[in-house]
Amino acid sequence: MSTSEETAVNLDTDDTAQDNQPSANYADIIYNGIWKNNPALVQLLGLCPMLAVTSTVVNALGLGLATLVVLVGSNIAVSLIRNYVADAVRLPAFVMIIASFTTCIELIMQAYTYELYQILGIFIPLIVTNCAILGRADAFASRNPVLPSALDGFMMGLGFMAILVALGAMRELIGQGTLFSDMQLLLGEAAIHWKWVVFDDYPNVLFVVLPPGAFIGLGLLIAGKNFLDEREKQRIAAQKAKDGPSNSKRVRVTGQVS
Amino acid sequence: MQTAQVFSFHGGIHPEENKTQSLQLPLGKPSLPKELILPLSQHIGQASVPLVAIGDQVLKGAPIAANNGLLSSHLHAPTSGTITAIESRPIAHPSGLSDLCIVLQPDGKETWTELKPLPNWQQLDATEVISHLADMGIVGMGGAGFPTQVKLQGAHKKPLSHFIINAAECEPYITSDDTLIREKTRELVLGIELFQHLVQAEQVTIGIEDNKPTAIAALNKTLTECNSKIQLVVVPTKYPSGGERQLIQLLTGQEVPSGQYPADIGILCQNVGTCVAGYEAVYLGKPLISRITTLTGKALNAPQNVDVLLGTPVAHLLAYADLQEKQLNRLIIGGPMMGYTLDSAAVPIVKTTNCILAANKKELPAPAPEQACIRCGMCEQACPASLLPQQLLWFSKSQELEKAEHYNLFDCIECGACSYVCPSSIPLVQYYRHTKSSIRDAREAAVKSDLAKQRFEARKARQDAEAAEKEAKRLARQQASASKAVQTKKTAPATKTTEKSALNASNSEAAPQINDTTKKLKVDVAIGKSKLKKLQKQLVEAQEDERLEDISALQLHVSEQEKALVELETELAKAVKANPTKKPSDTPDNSVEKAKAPANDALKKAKIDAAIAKAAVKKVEKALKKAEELQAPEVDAIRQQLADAKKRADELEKVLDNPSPSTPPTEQKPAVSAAQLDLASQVKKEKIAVALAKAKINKLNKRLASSPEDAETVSKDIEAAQQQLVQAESLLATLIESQHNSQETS
Amino acid sequence: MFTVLLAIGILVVLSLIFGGILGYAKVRFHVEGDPIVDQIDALLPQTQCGQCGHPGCRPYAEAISNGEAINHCPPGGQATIQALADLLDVEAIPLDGDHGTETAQRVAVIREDECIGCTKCIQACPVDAILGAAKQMHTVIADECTGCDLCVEPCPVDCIDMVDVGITAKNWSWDKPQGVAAQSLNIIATDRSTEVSQ
Amino acid sequence: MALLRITSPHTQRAGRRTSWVMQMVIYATLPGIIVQTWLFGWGTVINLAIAGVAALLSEAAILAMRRRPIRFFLQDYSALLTAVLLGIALPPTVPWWVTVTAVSFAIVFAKQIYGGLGNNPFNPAMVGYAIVLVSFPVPMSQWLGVSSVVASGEMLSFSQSLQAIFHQLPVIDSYTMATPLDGFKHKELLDSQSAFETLPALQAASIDSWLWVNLAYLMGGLALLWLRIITWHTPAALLGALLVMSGLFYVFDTSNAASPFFHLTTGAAMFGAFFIATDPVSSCTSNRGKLIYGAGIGILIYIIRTWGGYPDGVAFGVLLMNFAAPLIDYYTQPRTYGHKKAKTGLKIGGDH
Repeated sequence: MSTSEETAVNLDTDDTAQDNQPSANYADIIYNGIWKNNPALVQLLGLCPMLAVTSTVVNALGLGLATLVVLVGSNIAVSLIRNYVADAVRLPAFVMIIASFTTCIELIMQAYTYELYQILGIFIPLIVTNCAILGRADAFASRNPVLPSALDGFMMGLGFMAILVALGAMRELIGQGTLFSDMQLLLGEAAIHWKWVVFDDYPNVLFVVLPPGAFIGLGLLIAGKNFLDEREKQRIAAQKAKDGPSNSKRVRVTGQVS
Repeated sequence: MQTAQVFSFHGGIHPEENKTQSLQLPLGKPSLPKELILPLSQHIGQASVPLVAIGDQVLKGAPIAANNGLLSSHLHAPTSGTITAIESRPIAHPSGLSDLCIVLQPDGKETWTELKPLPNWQQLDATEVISHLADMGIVGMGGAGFPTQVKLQGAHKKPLSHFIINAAECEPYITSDDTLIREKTRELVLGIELFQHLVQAEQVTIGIEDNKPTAIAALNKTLTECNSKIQLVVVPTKYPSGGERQLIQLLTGQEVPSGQYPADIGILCQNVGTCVAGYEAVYLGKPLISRITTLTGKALNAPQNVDVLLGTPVAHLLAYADLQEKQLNRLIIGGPMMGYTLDSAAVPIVKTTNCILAANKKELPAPAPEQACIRCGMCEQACPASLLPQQLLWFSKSQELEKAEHYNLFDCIECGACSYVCPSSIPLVQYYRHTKSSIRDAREAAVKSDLAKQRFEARKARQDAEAAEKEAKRLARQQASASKAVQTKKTAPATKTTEKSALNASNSEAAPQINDTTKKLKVDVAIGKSKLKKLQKQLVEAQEDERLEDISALQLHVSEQEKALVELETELAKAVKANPTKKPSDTPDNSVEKAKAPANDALKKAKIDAAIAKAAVKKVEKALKKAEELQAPEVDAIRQQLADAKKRADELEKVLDNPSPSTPPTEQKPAVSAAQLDLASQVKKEKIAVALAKAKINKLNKRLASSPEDAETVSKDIEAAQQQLVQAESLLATLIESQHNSQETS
Repeated sequence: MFTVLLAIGILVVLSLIFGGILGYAKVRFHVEGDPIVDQIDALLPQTQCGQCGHPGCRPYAEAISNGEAINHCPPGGQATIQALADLLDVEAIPLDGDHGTETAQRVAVIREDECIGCTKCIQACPVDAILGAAKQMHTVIADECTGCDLCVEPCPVDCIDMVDVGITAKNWSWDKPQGVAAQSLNIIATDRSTEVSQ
Repeated sequence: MALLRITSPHTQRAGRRTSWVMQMVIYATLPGIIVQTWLFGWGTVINLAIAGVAALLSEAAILAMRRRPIRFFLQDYSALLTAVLLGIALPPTVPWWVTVTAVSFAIVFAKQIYGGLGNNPFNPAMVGYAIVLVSFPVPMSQWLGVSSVVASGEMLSFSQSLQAIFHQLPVIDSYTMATPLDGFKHKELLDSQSAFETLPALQAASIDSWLWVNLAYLMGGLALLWLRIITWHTPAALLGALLVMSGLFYVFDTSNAASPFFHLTTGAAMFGAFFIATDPVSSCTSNRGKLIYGAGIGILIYIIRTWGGYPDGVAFGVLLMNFAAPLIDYYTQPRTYGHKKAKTGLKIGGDH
């Protein structure tokens, strides 16, 4: 993975401060998970499955859902035991919890969506090693009560899944000219006609279907987010400039002036 | 003519030469201008110091400015006349800024001062001749204006293998050296031999480009006539073969190591103009007051070379060469490759001005807009220093100073070959110049911030030491006063006798043993103190000399010494405390002495406080006036405070008045000190009050500014305040007077 | 059973070897002190002005190493922020206006005929750049002055001015050329004013 | 007197602007384009037209988004040059959308996203080529054959070419043929000799046609050398390395390897050596660096041709060496005047 959780969080000290507050604001948690601290776009966590399985919407949605469930489950569990785990064995314990949830999900998918399970292959068990999950467990759930932790897990999972699906849709559209093909693999027979052939006679753009295309797609998504953030920042800066600077924060180096 | 091997250097370009235009006409001699402007900084190094005052009459060739330090030069009057001004005038500098100049109004008589040639220079010591050259204000006339005496002295560092005379003149358009060689061939050869006599090089070589056939022929003729050993080497025409380092490589095959001078590898390089100036200085005794300059460019109808007096404004020369004002688009001092543009033609000719290029639009068109660097590598092929210009551009653009330095930015000679060939019209040289100055600024800033840091830390260390000392003193004093209290009860009259001998006698009788220990301790303390002082002195010295390793060691010593001292002092205090009753005489002695010191201190403080109070009152007054003008609403409060201040001032006055006349000089010092301490505290209080008032007035002003509509209601109050202010003022005046009195009496 | 023991044995040996390597590395590459603070301190302008909210540059350097924002130093300005951002590998942010604005290099100058010799400025100067004695006129050693303006406020008679260090022919330098297309939108990184390195 | 105040030098070598350089490179491709059109029909010309329009439009669009002066940047001809190089490299009858994809990807992603002309680390034309080669392997492998060898026995007419590019030519297969490199690659178990005897792609007519194409590009390249727009280092090193590699393997394994002459005169050898590898922006800067860079490409071309998945390796060879160019640059700085040794790497101030 490209960035470890620690540095990702440290990049913005405000975030850690907010994360560490036991009574985090729910609105903040939602905003953090979906946008500001999005695990896929900002923290660049879980890149490996993200780049590997987002060739179609259904793959992305499948993995996204699995990750979401594991994330919520592990966050709740970790939050519940947070006061009873010694610091030294913290991480192994968290990994055990995550592994258990992942195994559950794997078995469930094997049972109900066997084909999708086969398509996703190794990437379902690999959810255990998804830094996003361990990161949230360590950075948030181990310091917050159950309810905020569950919300945080859900929102982070949702943010992750949203990017996965967006990337999947992008790659499916450009790579194969369709959208929502094979949705029945995940959603059952009802979804069999969901496949929308956007372009007829479309030549498969292999480059986009292959993992290198995912890099470019993700790069574009990150660029888009940065662009929006930049605009917002400029707006805030303009607002602040209008308000004028606040009082001086200067201290006297050389004692008091009488 | 001996044939010699000519080496080559990397890169180089072949721009259009454009040399023939200015060689059509013979050497011109322009008339005297209305005024001559002589910048004090015509050379590298410190500016000269003017020797004349406004209104002085000077003769032609008389010194008007002297050198200022080692790397500087003299300046002489180019003609006889009157000094009309010493002021800032625009000078020939790429920035277009002004600098200090001596302005000389010629009287037209051209009366020479007494000339002092050195006819017997061959018998004289080299240093004497060199100092004569320095007195004549000779500087390198090739471009940089390096004082010649410094260069010649530098050449003695190492035995010289080559003495090279630079006659290459590789820049397009410029023909001043060419003309000089043609006109003054004999003088040049004699000048070279003069310099050779001074430096004693193994080999003397004139390097000249093959595009000056007439000059080469003239030189050859003269050299054979003189039967000279000077070698004439003709190098192929290529820009920048006239660069010092490039010419050295062309003639010797050697490279001047980066960051060093040619003298470091036993080579000396002089321009032809400098040699001729040296000849004139020694043979004729003429100082450097004129030079040959090329006037060229398509905006001139009569391009030519002129022998021109230093200080002549460029405008005067342009008029002489028949300038077409409308054609003039760019005015350049120097050549098109390394010269710089002028904002105005009012700037004067200086010792290094070899060419004035008045170009029209067609000749030197405006540069095309900069395009992206495509890393085509043409600049690299052209760079005479074998640099990677495109890489340097990249680092310059992104301000990566360290990387630029690593890529040898400082070996760039700014010859402009890279910019010349750049297909994207990137002003590479400007990027490099900017980056070089950024690096220099950063270095200076680093030195400055290091210094600031050292001084800040030294100050902190000193303050800590002072605080520790004070604390120790305070402890000692506390104990002393405690013992004094005890002692005064027992022996009241003892306080009157301040003579030490008596005290010591009683002291020694009372407790000889203890006294010994305290004495010892005292001696220790004294030694410790002197040691500390010494160390501190050393520390300051070290800081001044910037010896980093010493500083830290010394600081350690100082702090150790301070600690030891504090320990000693506390020990001493303990010792004193342990025997307060047994040695009554010792303590009063101390107490009196100590009381004296604070008394003096307090008095001083009081004086200072009084001064401050005075100033503060002035400030209040000012502020009040302002408030009044602005019709401030809060004058009430100020008035109240002024009243308070007045009261305090009254008290202060009383306190100051009463004790001062009644204080006998020595015996009642403790009382005086007490009174003065009181006074000091009073003044302090008052000062605080005044400060408060000041702050309130400030606030008031602000509020008034925001809400002027309440102003009318308080106008009366303000009047009253004004009256009271006047009263306060007078009170303060008396207060200050009394303080003065007390100072005098005490 | 033997294979199990063998596996365990191999793992134990491996762990010992790697542990040894790690232990050696810790001793061999041990770093003394906290050099990052020194590095940060070296980048700060050492004006000791306190505008950052800390008493001196070093305390601010320590605060930065503990996570304080890097944009609280007006004397250093954007250049210092950029240098700190490069050092700490974080994003360069604009100067925090709450701490003051970046000004040109200035020095304090005492109007000497108005000076009353109170020594207050001498006490206020963090770098001992003011000379003078009580009741004597004071003066600023321009070369030592950092332009922190701490001496201005204590002066009871307001006789200290902060004067911009002017540009003379000696310290003048060429501007940086505008480059390709001076006006453009900051869509990509290389469009920004401080171009990113390779 | 309103005088211009700028830094020295005040004069410039007349005429040799960046746009002139780009134009000259474009003109230097003309012999090759003419020979290619002569041998393989109008497809190349139509491709060039499509590519040119697509390049200018995508460049203009991005410049507009970046609020940069569009006219100014379009006039440097760099976008057009990318289009020309791509138009030449793509098969003559490749569908129009392949060309458009390649060109717009090259301009938008390989060039403008990195900051436009001068900032791209990779050769834009080759990035575009590689993208379509990876994405659309089938149309990219359909090269036309010379008329005497293909099944139909004739060349595509102009209208047929248009139809092939914009619609579909049902009988296109009777005009296409494997290139010699393709044919040699798929000789399967045949040894060299029998391959050259039996495979249609390796017959004299087919090989000669590629020889002519390569000779034409060699001519253009020599013209660029003569104009001093490129230096000899990169092409010489590239061709030399290719020659040495193929020579070595030909000597040791005559039965399975092709002759050096074959390697130098088929595929994009000359085109790559003189027009692609010499792209100054993405290649090395110093002369020594260019030698290493060119040799690297030459070796990679041989490796990819012989053991890789694609018949020709110029595009990937160039792209791979683009990666290495900064590294090579760091270690091949020239020795500066007055320094004893050339510096290597980027060791700065002890790096703390």
